Amino acid sequence: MNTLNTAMVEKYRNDFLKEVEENVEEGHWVKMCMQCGVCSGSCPFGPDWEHPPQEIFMMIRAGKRDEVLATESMWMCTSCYNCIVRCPRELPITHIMHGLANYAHRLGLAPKMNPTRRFAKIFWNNIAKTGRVNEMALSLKLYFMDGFASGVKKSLAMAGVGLGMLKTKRLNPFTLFRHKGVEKPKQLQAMLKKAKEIEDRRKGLAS
Amino acid sequence: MSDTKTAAYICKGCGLGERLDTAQLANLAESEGKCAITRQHDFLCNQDGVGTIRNDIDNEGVTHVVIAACSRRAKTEAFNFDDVALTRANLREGVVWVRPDSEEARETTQEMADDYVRMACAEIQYMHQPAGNQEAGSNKRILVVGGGVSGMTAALESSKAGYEVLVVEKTAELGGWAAKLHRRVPTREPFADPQDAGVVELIKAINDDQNVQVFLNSTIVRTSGAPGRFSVDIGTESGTTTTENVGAIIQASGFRNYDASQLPELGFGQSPDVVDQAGLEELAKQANGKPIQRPSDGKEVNSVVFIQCAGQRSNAEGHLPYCSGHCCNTSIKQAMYFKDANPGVDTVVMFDDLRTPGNGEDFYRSAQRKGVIFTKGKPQGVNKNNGQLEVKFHDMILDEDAIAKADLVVLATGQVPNSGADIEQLAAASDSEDTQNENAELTVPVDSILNLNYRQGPDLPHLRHGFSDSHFICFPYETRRSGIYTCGPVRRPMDIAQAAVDATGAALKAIQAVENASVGRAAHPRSGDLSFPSFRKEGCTQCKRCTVECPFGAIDEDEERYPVFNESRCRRCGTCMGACPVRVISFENYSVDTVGQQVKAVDMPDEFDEKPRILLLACENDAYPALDMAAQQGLVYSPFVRILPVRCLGSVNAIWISDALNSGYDGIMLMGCKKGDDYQCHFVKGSEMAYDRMGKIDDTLQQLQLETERVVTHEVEITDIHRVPQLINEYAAKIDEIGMNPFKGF
Amino acid sequence: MAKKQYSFYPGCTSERKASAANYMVSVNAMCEKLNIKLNEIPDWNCCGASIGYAEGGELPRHVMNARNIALSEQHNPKQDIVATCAACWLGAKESSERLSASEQLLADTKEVLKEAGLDVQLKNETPIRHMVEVLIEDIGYEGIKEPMAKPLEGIKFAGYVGCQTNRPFGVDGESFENPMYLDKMVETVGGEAITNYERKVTCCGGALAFSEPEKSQVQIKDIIEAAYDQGADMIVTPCPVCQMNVEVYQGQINKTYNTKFNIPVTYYSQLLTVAYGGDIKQAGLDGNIIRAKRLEEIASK
Amino acid sequence: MTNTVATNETILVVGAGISGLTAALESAECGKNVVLIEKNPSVGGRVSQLYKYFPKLCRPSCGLEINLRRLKANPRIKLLTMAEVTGIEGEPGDYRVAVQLQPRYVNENCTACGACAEAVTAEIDDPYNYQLKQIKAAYLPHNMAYPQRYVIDPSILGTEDAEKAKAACRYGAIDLDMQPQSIEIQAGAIIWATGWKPYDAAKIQPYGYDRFANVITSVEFERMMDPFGPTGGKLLRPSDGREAKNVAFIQCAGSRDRNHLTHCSRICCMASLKQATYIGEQYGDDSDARASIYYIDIRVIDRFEDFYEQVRADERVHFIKSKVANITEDRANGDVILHGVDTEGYHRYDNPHELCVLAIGMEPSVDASQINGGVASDASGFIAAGESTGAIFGAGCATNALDVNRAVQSATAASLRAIQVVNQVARAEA
Repeated sequence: MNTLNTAMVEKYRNDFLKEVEENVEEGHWVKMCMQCGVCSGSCPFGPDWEHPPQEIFMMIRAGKRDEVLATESMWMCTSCYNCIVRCPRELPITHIMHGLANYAHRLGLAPKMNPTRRFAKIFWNNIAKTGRVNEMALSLKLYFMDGFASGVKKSLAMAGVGLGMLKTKRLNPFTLFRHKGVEKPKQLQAMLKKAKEIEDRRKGLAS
Repeated sequence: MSDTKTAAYICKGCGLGERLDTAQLANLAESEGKCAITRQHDFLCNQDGVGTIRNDIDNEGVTHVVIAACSRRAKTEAFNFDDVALTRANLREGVVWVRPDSEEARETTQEMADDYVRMACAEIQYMHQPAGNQEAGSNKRILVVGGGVSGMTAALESSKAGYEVLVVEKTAELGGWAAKLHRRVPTREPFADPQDAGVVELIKAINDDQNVQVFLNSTIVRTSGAPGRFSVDIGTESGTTTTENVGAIIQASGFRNYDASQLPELGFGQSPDVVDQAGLEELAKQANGKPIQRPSDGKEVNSVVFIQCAGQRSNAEGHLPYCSGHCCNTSIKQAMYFKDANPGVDTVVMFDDLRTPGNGEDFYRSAQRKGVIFTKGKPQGVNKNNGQLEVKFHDMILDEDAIAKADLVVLATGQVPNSGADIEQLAAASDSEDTQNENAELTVPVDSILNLNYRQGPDLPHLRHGFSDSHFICFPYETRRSGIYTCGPVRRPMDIAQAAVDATGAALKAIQAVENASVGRAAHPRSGDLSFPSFRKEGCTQCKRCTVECPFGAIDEDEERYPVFNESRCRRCGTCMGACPVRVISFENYSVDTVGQQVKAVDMPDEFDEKPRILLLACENDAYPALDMAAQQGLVYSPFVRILPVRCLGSVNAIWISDALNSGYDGIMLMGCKKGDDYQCHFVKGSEMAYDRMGKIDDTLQQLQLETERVVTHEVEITDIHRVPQLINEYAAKIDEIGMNPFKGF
Repeated sequence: MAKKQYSFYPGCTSERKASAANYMVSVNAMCEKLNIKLNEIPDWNCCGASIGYAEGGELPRHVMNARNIALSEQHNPKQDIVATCAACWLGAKESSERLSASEQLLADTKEVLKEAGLDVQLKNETPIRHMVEVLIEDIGYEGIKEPMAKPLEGIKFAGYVGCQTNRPFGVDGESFENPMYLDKMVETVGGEAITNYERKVTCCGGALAFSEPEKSQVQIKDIIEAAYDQGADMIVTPCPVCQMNVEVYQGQINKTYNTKFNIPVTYYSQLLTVAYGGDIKQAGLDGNIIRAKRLEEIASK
Repeated sequence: MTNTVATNETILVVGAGISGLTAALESAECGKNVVLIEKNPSVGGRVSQLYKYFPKLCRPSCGLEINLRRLKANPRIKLLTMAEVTGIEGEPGDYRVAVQLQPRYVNENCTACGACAEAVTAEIDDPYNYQLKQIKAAYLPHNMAYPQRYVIDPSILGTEDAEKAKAACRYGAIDLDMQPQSIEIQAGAIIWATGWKPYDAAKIQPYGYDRFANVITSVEFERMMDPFGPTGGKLLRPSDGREAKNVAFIQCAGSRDRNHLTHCSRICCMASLKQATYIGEQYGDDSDARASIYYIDIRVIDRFEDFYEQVRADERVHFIKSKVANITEDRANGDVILHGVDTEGYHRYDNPHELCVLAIGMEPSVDASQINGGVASDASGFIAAGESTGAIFGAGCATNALDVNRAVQSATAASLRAIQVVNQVARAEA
């Protein structure tokens, strides 16, 4: 991964804006920002952003590669789309944030312990396995991702929730053992693998 | 003057009939007012009423008409008789609408009406139909000074309207700054890319135009005369001079670039790779679409930083305090020179506020699409560091100091107007000099543009920061030198597009000036006024007040220091009349007498009647309309005031004041427009001069042992609808307090 | 009259014994009354949800959705694709837009689909729509009112629209900041809508309710508080994620902020089903952790 | 009115706001015959609704008075009010323009004595005050209204109010049987000066103009300062009539925005700086009075910079570089809370204000692409600058978002272009 990262540094000679434009989903929009800040003010988790979107765009132009890719900020995006609908320059900010997060994650620069990063990983692997979400497995994985002890603590804390879901038949313990997914999960997995390969090739991310 | 016949018409409509004894008014007009005909009418402004007046003029030989009805501002369509001398006694807005309809008020209200009829009759006796200006010049050629985009546009647009034009350009070719541009900022959709400057086409059009005659390498050596009859000496480098006669002048002398060598801190002069926008245009022209090379070593430029507001928007010594308006769009355009040739070039525009009004916003977006980076930053200095330029700046968004490396740095410096000599300074200088010194006001500085031989100086007065702009928002072409109009960047900083519009507008005004001059009509704001100042040479004491105080420099002096009136330069404000201590200046329809006799015509009760009389001289443009609108609102004010509209407080002659005091008025109010830097007086200094003239009157008052409060001056705005009656009432109370004028009855 | 046919994309949460199972139950009952026939897309897969991006990246996400669209084009030709889950709707609609906009992406996607012997046309013959759009645009408020047997009189609803049913696409061209359709629906079936409900479009935290529970619960708290302040008996929403987040964490929030929250969070489809005379089971009211008593009363009348 | 004499040497000016008035007067004062038509009952347009002009803070009605005097004194101008163009035929030098005249129900006999207004009881929303005030259904549009003639609002036709008005008039000025009229005007050239209208603030949803009483537009704020306006010249906020001392101004409300108007409306920065001085004017040194201006860029070009300097020097005025994200309402006291981020160094704010003024953008009041006869129209519906079709010339804000000074320049230029055409006609006919 780090080799991939250094490769990128090499390739773009610190022209971070160019790197973002070519490798990040919707990255070519970054240059269109006029620094009005409407996105930064519109985010529900705003106060938790170390660097709000508009500032991140400025940092990208200023070549602050490490700071941008290492920040937890993008991981605060709840995909509420407020920024997108309010942006006077029509930047697809939500997607750019997703793109940056994915890129940082891909280069191994994203904050290791960020819970959303880890949940996202678990989630994707969960759906990639059978093609459909296995909520039981998902929640357990989530609680135990920091190891057994804290897992037990969390699941106890969540017990009320889980119980409620079970009682109302909205959570099914048995899916742990046999979860109904798509008919040919292998085939789907192959598709996703191929998709990833193509994407990496296109973005020069093949490592 | 042919024998006059005066008729008075008293309207009984709008409650006048019920509230007033109109028969008595008619008698007054006949007995005191010496009117040959007096008629009362129930509804004077209707067809029948107007018909009656028309008939008397056509068949009864009436030459002078008094209409005693509503305000002179009302019913103008009906009472529109331009073949007679006409005045209006304001019985509606001036009397019944501002007085309560009550028994106790009846007497004083009637007295008001009586006096207004007396005043109107007195005025009309001294009024004449203006005959128009005999010395009207009929030359309709237009002189354009300056051969840049503004000048060429003004010339072509005038020519298209069928007028002959002379263009005087001091350099060897037409085109001005625009000719030095590689491309210009786009003027039409999609406002995405630089477009051709179009100067070549303009020059061709000029050369192909039979109506346009061009003088290159030429300047104006001397300008004399007036609208319709200017005489201009055009001097060439070779020293030859030709004299041309023109009717109006358009000054399009443009701007020069701010001297960037005053910005060493931004690296100008320190490195050849720091240029101003003009310098960049040169480089771009050389490159002509190919990659631009930097001056120092001819290396292709791979990174460029544009520094906006360089030496502008700053009060630092030697900087320009204003914003030159075009520079943001210009830097955007120039950044595109680089991006269009090679998208790989790093282009950073460093700005404080990015100012791209109107469709400039599209141009801004287009630049971003092309990858131009915009950084809100405050530049701190430009240095060379082992072969590379470094721009130190504070990033306003990331709030940190930073450095931008660049092969080339472009400074967006400002426009400095070529507006000639600052005549206020000259005047100040000549005043400080020995006043005997004949040459004091004759010395003409080298950089004068027009070299007017006007008494008040060789160029147009500057407004602010050296620009010769108009002072008025609603009247951008209201100039202080009749028949001379500025356009383009000499007026205020502007881009090519605005300059072209401005030049077209100036051409219209020039055409209008020659058309008006040829029939002796006044220009804005008293458009169409045919009167003009006449003066009795015998009696003149050569005091020069009129020549100094004329806001439009209309009056020169002959060798014996007698005033020489240039009627077509005159704007008919009457400031000269107000200034004249010996009262030798007057207009046919507005004179020391037309006003003075009104002042005297008012019936003066003796001091035991406890009916004081207050004279109110009100500016006709702001104070008088405010009084009308107060009446419209039914606001009430003292019945002891007598209101007399004047063209401008500047026209108020001290004699009216002393006559009023002598004839027993207890108080005198003057209401004029705002004075000072943001003056609102359309005759520039009218109310200001009234103020210091009245200041001088204080001494007179003290000599007469009268309280100084007997004469007060107020700045009034047209919107002071509540305030104006209030001022009157407060003053009436004041007079009550200080008591009657002791001179009553003498 | 003939049933309206739609190609139906239920989504993971709507499956039996999944978090929005009761939503599905009520949707079925509702559609029955409204003469809507939902033809499930055979062998559909997850949309990747909004959280899928981090690990999944771009193309794989589009492939997931493209597969569903391809299956729909194949098995339910010329039928609008209808989703009941905001994320499913958004994911599918976004992918189809992006793919139609980029030849590159489309080509790559087609190449991948070949693996499963599938192909996607995206000829705009099968627009991707939310169930709410079907109700408002195809059925219309009048039509929604028609089957009504029991008006939901006397119940005050805080219409909580949330994010993804609303932004970026919006429903029926309504405002992103103050959409009214949910309130209109409530009023159509005789309920009382709090039309100026302050937190109508406040974000509940979405997927981050799992990863950032504290932060999300601040949002959820505001949403519930406003509902109480403005006098709501219950909250109604069109989104399974909103429903779950706002309902299930009330206990925890009460612990953290010692509040006494206990407000039911229902689906529009549950309201309609009850109004149409459905019983508690048909309306999936037994699936609500915080039981919607007032609604159940009407249902069991 | 049908006796309107016009020839192909006549110039038709459409719209009698500051631009139309200027174009008409400048042309007439060059000796041309002009027909000036205005859709409202009186001339003056939007400037007559302004309290003050920037940067001098002088009174628009002062210049209006001068122009009215020029108009009254000039026999070459034929003014038609309550008139709108319905069709244009012909070519440069020879246009035939169909004009629809709406009935005023008051004829030229009117002396503006006001008896009819006293007689009627019905009231209507006052268009001059942007519907913020109620006036009698028989009314003089405003203090400076010219023609100085009353108007009967059609809404009272057939009611006894109308009869009362008629009975009250002693000069036979009220004619309730007036009918709409179509006339044709011949003209050699046309100057189109229909001006601008404020962008529909309700469309800017995050700011809740349609939901929060104390969010108003800049044009409405301007009316508040007028002693004869809806609040008698006091800054009273709509929700509770309390004095607003803590006022926010939001720049680019509808402008520079791909969701609304893509262009920059040019005047709004100066307008808000001007309106910020109103706070000082109203409350003097009152310490808790303040104005907060939320901006992206302060766009005050050329010598307007002086004014910016002057306003910045006032410690009552605060500048925040931020496009406000959204507004919520404090239901307890009606204050509006502005949410956003000051981008100069990332400072998050949730600022309560007593009143919020949207510096609303400018759009053309007539979409140029809809002008029959055809003119080059740009994407915003302005008449494309410089590019005239035939002899129809745009003037003022019909061509772009302009301040008064530039609108008048543009109108003066348009006047010359029109004169060029009619002079050609004259030469041809001579």
